[in-house]
Amino acid sequence: MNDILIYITSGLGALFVLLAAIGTLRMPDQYLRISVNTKAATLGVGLLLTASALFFLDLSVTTRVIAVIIFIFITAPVSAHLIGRTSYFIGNKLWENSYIDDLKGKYNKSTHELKGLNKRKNNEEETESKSES
Amino acid sequence: MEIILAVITGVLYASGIYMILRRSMVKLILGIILLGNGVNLLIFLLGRITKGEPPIIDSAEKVLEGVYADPIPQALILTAIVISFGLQSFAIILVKRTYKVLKTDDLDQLNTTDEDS
Amino acid sequence: MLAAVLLGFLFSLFLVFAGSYFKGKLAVLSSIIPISLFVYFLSFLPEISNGEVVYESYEWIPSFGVNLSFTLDGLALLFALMITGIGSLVFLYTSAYLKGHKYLDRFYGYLSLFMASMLGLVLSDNLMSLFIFWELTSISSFYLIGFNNDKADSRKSALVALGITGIGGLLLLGGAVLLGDVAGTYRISEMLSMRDSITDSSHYILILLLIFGAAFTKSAQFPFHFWLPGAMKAPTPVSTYLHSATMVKAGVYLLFRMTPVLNGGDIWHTILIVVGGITMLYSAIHIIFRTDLKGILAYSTISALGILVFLIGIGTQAALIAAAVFIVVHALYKASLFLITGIIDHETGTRDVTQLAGLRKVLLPVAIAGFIAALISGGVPPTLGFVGKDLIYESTLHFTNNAVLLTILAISTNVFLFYAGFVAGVKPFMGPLPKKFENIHLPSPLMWVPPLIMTLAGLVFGIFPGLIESAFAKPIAMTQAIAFEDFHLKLWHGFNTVLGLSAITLVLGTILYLKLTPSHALENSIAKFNFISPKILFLKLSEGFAVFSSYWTNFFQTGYLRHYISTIVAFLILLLGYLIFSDFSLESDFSTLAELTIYEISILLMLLAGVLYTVFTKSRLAAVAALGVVGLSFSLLFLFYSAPDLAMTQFSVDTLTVILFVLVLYKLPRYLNLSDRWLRIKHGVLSASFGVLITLLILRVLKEPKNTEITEFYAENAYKLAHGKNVVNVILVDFRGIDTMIEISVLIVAALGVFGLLKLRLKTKDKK
Amino acid sequence: MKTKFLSNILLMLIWVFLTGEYNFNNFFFGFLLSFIILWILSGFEEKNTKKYFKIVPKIISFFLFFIWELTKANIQVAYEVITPNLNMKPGIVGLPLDAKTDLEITLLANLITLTPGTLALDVSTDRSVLYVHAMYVVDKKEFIEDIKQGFEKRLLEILR
Amino acid sequence: MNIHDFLYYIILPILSVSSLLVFVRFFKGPSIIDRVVALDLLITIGIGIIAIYSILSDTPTFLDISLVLALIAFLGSVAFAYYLEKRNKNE
Amino acid sequence: MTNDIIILPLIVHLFLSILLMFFWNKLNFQKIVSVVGNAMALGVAIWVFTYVYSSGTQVVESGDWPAPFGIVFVGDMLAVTLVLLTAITGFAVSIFSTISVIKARLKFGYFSVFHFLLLGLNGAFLTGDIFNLYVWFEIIIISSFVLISIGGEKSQLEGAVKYFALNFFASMIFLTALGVLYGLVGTLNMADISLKIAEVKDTTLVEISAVLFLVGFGIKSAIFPLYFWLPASYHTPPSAVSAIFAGLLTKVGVYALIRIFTLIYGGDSFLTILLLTLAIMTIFSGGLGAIIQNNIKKVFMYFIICHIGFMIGGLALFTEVAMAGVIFYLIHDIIIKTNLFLISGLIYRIKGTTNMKKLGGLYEHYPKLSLLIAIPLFSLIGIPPLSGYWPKISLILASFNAQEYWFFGALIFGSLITLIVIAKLWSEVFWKNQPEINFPEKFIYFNQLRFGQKLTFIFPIAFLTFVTLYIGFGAEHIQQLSERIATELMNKELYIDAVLKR
Amino acid sequence: MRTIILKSASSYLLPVLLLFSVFILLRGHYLPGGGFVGGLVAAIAFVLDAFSNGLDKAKKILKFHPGFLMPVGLSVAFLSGISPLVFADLPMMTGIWAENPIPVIGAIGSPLFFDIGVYLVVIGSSLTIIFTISESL
Ligand code: NA
Ligand code: NA
Repeated sequence: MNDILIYITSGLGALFVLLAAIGTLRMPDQYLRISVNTKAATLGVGLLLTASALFFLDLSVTTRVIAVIIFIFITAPVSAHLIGRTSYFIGNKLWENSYIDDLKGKYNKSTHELKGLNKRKNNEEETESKSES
Repeated sequence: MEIILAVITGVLYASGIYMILRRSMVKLILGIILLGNGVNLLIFLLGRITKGEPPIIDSAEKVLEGVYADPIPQALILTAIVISFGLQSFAIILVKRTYKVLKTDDLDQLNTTDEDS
Repeated sequence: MLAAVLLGFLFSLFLVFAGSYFKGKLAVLSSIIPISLFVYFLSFLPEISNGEVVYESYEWIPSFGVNLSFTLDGLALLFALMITGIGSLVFLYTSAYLKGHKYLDRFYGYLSLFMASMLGLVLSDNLMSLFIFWELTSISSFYLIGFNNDKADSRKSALVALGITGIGGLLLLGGAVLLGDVAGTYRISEMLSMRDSITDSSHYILILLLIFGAAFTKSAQFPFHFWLPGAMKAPTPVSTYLHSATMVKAGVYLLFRMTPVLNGGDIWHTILIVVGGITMLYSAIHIIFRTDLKGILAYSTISALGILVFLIGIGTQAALIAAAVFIVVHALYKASLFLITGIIDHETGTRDVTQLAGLRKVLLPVAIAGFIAALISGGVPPTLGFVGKDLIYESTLHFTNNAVLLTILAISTNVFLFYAGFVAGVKPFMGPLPKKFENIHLPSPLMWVPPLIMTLAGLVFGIFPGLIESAFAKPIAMTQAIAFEDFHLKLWHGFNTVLGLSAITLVLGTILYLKLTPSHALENSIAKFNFISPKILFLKLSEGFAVFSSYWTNFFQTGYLRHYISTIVAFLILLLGYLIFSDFSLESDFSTLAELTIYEISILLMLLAGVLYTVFTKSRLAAVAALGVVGLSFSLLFLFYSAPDLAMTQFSVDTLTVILFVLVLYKLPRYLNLSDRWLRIKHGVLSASFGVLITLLILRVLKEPKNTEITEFYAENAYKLAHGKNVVNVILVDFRGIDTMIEISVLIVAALGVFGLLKLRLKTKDKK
Repeated sequence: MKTKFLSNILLMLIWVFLTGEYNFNNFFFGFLLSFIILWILSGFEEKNTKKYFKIVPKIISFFLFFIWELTKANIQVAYEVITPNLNMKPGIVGLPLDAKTDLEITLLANLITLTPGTLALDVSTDRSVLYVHAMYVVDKKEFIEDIKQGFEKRLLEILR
Repeated sequence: MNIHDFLYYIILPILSVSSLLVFVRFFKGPSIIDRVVALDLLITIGIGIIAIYSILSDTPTFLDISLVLALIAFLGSVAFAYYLEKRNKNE
Repeated sequence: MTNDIIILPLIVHLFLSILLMFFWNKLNFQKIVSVVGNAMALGVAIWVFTYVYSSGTQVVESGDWPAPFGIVFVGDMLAVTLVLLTAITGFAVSIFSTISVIKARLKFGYFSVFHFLLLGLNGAFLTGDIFNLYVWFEIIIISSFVLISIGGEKSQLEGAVKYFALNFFASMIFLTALGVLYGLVGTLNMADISLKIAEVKDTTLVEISAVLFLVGFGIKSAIFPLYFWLPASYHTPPSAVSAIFAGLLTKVGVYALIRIFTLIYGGDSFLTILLLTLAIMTIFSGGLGAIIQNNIKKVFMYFIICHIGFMIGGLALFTEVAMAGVIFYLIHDIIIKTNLFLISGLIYRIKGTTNMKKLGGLYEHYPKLSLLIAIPLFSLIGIPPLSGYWPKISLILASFNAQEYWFFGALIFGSLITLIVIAKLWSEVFWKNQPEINFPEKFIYFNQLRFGQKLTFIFPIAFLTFVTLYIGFGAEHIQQLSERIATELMNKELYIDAVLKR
Repeated sequence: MRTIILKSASSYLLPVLLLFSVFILLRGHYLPGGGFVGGLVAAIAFVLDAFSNGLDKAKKILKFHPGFLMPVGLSVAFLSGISPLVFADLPMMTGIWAENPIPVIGAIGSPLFFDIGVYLVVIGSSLTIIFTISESL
């Protein structure tokens, strides 16, 4: 029973990781890549860790695995958020097929203050594209 | 395996030195870091490598028995890593400060001290 | 004798601290020292002339065999009396010559220092202590030549003199060490019995060359002679004392001393005769092209020194005694002439012999002294000079080889010396007195009495040569470890060849003096040949050397870090390559090595790619990120190979480094591609070769079996004795805890450094 | 609530020490046991602490809900990644927030990010809007409503 | 096929291939954001590899390293974001 | 317990570093503590020295782990002599620092780092473990990095960057050598290495490790062709710092070379040729460099290089006589080079420059001071019977005995260059009249200082001069000591037996 | 950085990370970990806080300059190193051990205090470096 669980969790975990990898390679813009990366990889690694917890079936291992999983689940989205918003700052454009951009023109370029939805839209020219050297 | 690692160590040495030979101070530091890694790998490798047998005594045992990795090179590398860390951080700041004072990242501009005066 | 030697040192030390308080009485105070020493040494005369040797030894540095051993034998006594005797007169003379000089205390300090060193030199029985005093004479000479240190000329002459005598000193050191080693002692008196074993040793030639080098430089032999005319920049008392009477004879003294030890036959004779011969004639000829009195005297001094070396080279009993007598002769007349020149210079303000005439009318006692000095110098009977010259011809005539040639050489030289003595001692006083000199008055007796005393002594010794004979000739011959054949110094030997030669010399000398007038035209005519003179060659050589130094230094010290590193790397490649390929074998047994798995390959690929990316990317930030990849790969690698602690540490440190980098990076400029392609290729080849060598080195080491004694001890005892199960940690905090303690200190210092670097801002004005 | 939780843990530890069996089951049992004990005892205490006992089941249900969402969305993304065509309708949507405190906003944002297909990019400085990047924004209103009714509501229930 | 073989011959290769794929993204960029994301993902995959490797080598202690990895990878991303934001602000 | 006193110098300096860090901003307190602490360290060093002198080599096994399993400290005569010399120079330099280093710099942990540096030096001399030696080297270089760069302006930073890069590189080579050595013998205790290296079959590998050590240490001790960093950096920091660098930093490299070449690689013919060649080239390059310099600090720096060659050459000859010469020279050199840089600091304070072309008239205006300075200068030249002279006897003798005439030539060459250049320096700086130049205005000149401050400048120089005079006139003692050390070094069994308690 | 998400996440992570760092420190003698890594983790926790809440706040949490930890930590290590010399007449760095081991940490002895010293020094120096840089930006 336990063995089967290990097969499943590890197999699924590896698949999700692979998915994240392919996604990172295939997705057309930074935001989509971040998106794919965070989810699939986090889930995948969570599963892989679970597999090891199942394998050892030991309290100390299990607690550590849980700790790692919780930690990853807390930090991964935070860093995704940071990177995503930074990507927007430095002017990485959305994929050409993108549908909507509510964020456009909302950032004050010098203070990095972000406006809410109800405020007047202006300074659109501020989001010109730039890329790292 | 060791052969490949030996090659990689060589590559690390070569890259490190190559970068140290560049004129940019940032590259100099990158080179220093790479070279440091190369040296660590060399020590690790020459201490002989063992797969999957860390030098940690099982909770039930009192001595380390059977096959186990040599802990000494590990301890040495650990010390070396920490020291390199200290040196590297200092170097990074030194470069920053030098850039601020000299307004250049070009090592070739740093040759007034060797002029006869 | 130790006290006698130390006295001068102590006095000069005393002057350093108290000199300024005794300004007025300095002269008296100073002169007491040489005078009392002269008396002291004079008191030994009876003993020494009886063939006794006074010996005194104090242990100093027995580990080196260096002791303060002094012997007073005939040779030493001759020199000691000369040093203290002429010293006394020079000290007195100085008191008038430099009266009221601001730095009179310094001058006496240097002079006493020199006197003491010179005494030490001639009294030492220990070759090492002889060397020590030898060097001290060079140093005091340096200070005396450069006494007028505000003049660039003086400084330069002092430097040249020190340079030449410095070379000699070092050669002497080498020779002394080697001789001491061969003989097993530094005691000269002990070496005397070992002549055969020394001359037979394989180092004999080397010893000889080193000792000769020392003697030739110190005694201004060709081609090292040129420092001596330069040394005439010193005040006249210095020229008198050091550069004619005493110091320059140190080389001669050394040869004298070494004759019984090192005279091993042809080499000895040949070198000394050739060098001495060239020197004596070469500088003798130079005399006629000089107009400066001091210059004339300088060249005649060199020539005289050449004669001495020449005589020692002949090395027969007659020659040696001739040399001993000639030393006395030369000291007496040359010192006198220098002092006379000093008086003339002091009173008239010029030393140009073409300007000087008729001074007898105002400086009569000086003129008398000058005349006698000229007679001694010219070897005119009944002066001691005549006795000396006779002895010289006696030795050349009886030498086994080339007797005729040598005799002709001696005669020619003596003719020029005759000329020199008369030009310096007689010419300024003859003829009508020019108007400008009419107001001249005879200076203080302190100045004109000393030369008079010396010349009169030369006269007296000439009339009673037995004085010299009993006092010195025999004892000196004894120091030469040769059986003293019955030999008498006489003024009159009867009509023989030697007398004829003397007569020829006098006639030719008189003709030369009468026919040849010193002139600037003559002086300028020889200036054309300056470019081949040893002095110019030496200066050219040292200039060339400076250029070469500059070239060599700048070749390595370019200021470019990459040059320094690439030189070091190239050097390493050379050595490692040589060693690795000296016995290189491709065949290797790697069956014991670990197998390779897929995940390792992927990690290694990642590592490799990360490294290469770091190197080749054009973006700094990407390079830093790639460094993160490298760190990750490393940490996984460490993990696979059983080093979890390392994996953790490597990764955290790498990340922290990346953070630091990132924090600093945007304050730095973007990457520039500064090197050109050729340089990149060059560096690439260099670093790649080094990498290849490292790889080969690793593979080769891995073939060797490894000793695991220590590792096993840790495995066995980490828990039992050190209560830890993570052996790596146990090593870090217990087995090798000191490492860790210092390692954290390194971190602390680094942090302090970072703190200081970024927080400490010096304003340029209060810098330092 | 915090003190309650701590008491719970403390009790669990005491149980474990008493039993001397340091394994997972024992800890779990200890936790459960002390939880029940505290629940029973809480009847005599003030009202505020009662919340703790209501929340625990809610957390569990929320957790399960989240896992479900996660899996669902992952499959969607997986499909997207594996299939050759890219049929996405991505965009950045401003999501008006009911969540107010830092913790609420952060948790919500993180949950949104963890759910495949959506990525919380930033919160407006006045905390009124959460900007979300989404892979499938077919209908903006529906998208906003989904999140507000799903994650935000459930989350706020637990936190408030 | 036992668990060991399964992990060894199937799971680890998948993870290895995944990391190489991600590395391709790292290479390609084009934006620094892509590199940071790729690095982050590489570390995450590393955590997965460690989990599996700890099973294979029967050494649960290796899992601790994954915690350090997770912690620090996070900080790395934060630092990069910090840098990029600051740089962008200053320009 | 009693033999533990040999690590007292380490404890004293570590304690002082920590203490000074706690009193970060208390400048006067720092000065007093550092000077008093260094006086204490001097006392301790004398104690340790006399103890070892009378009781023989002492071994401390840290952690009570028997050698070769733990780190041992070995106080043999060489080590404790160097510890004593470190204490002497440290004492002098700390006094000099209180007056010559500007306040701002002192406020940023100068003294603390200074004591870390001394700690490192003492540790390097005392340790019997090769990796531990590396660690001590690192504390030395990081301290020197900090001292050389803090508060630095243009030239100082330029020097610091190069100094850093080359020293880091040297450390890496050192580590590489260590790795190779460990891979061959599996031990780090130097005595143990000495025994086990004999069992290594592939002697080429042993030679390679020796070459790596040679280059690693050679960079630090500034031998040809590895010395480039030295002229580029040593003259840039404050004189007090240069002084300690000049006196001790290069010498610690020499010490390491002496230690490993006597204990581990003794007498290998390839290495002998290599070392000798390098020594000759070092003397040559250092001498040529010294000739063309106009800045007295630079002149002294090239002399450091030149005279390192003397010692390396003596080491290469590898006889007891030569070794005694090397040790004597080392003792002389540490004191003299430290003093020379203090002197250059004093000259800088007097005139505001160290450029010979701008200097002059010192003898005229400071005759007694000039004569005081003349003593170390003459000792440097090796004017007998001052300190630099005596070791040359042994070196020359050894070169003759080994029939290495090239080395003899180099010795003569080096000595001659030293003589000429110092004479030139004397002539330019002391004899020549002060040329008319624009002196910096906002500068506190020596004659503006209070008497006590002047004394603080002069005392360390006089103190070191006194030591130099002792070395010269008490050469018998120094030579006996050197011979004893040479005997200990050439009979490595003595060391090994003491460490491994065989 | 102006982001609520990071700010609140880090304020929750900080105590957890510190706890974790102590955990890593204490278990070092038995399992991978120890003073150095532990100290780095703690330092990283504060750096994270500095990133998200600003340097001033991170400094306020510490109450004193992190540099102060350096002499303190070194003192701890130093004292644990020389205490055997001073108190037990044993060579420097000799381990002095309590009779009975306790859970998680294992045997209590001077090496543990030594490791704690390392831990403090690492925190102190890493934070000094990073804070100084941040201030000078
Ligand atoms: Na550890
Ligand atoms: Na211990």
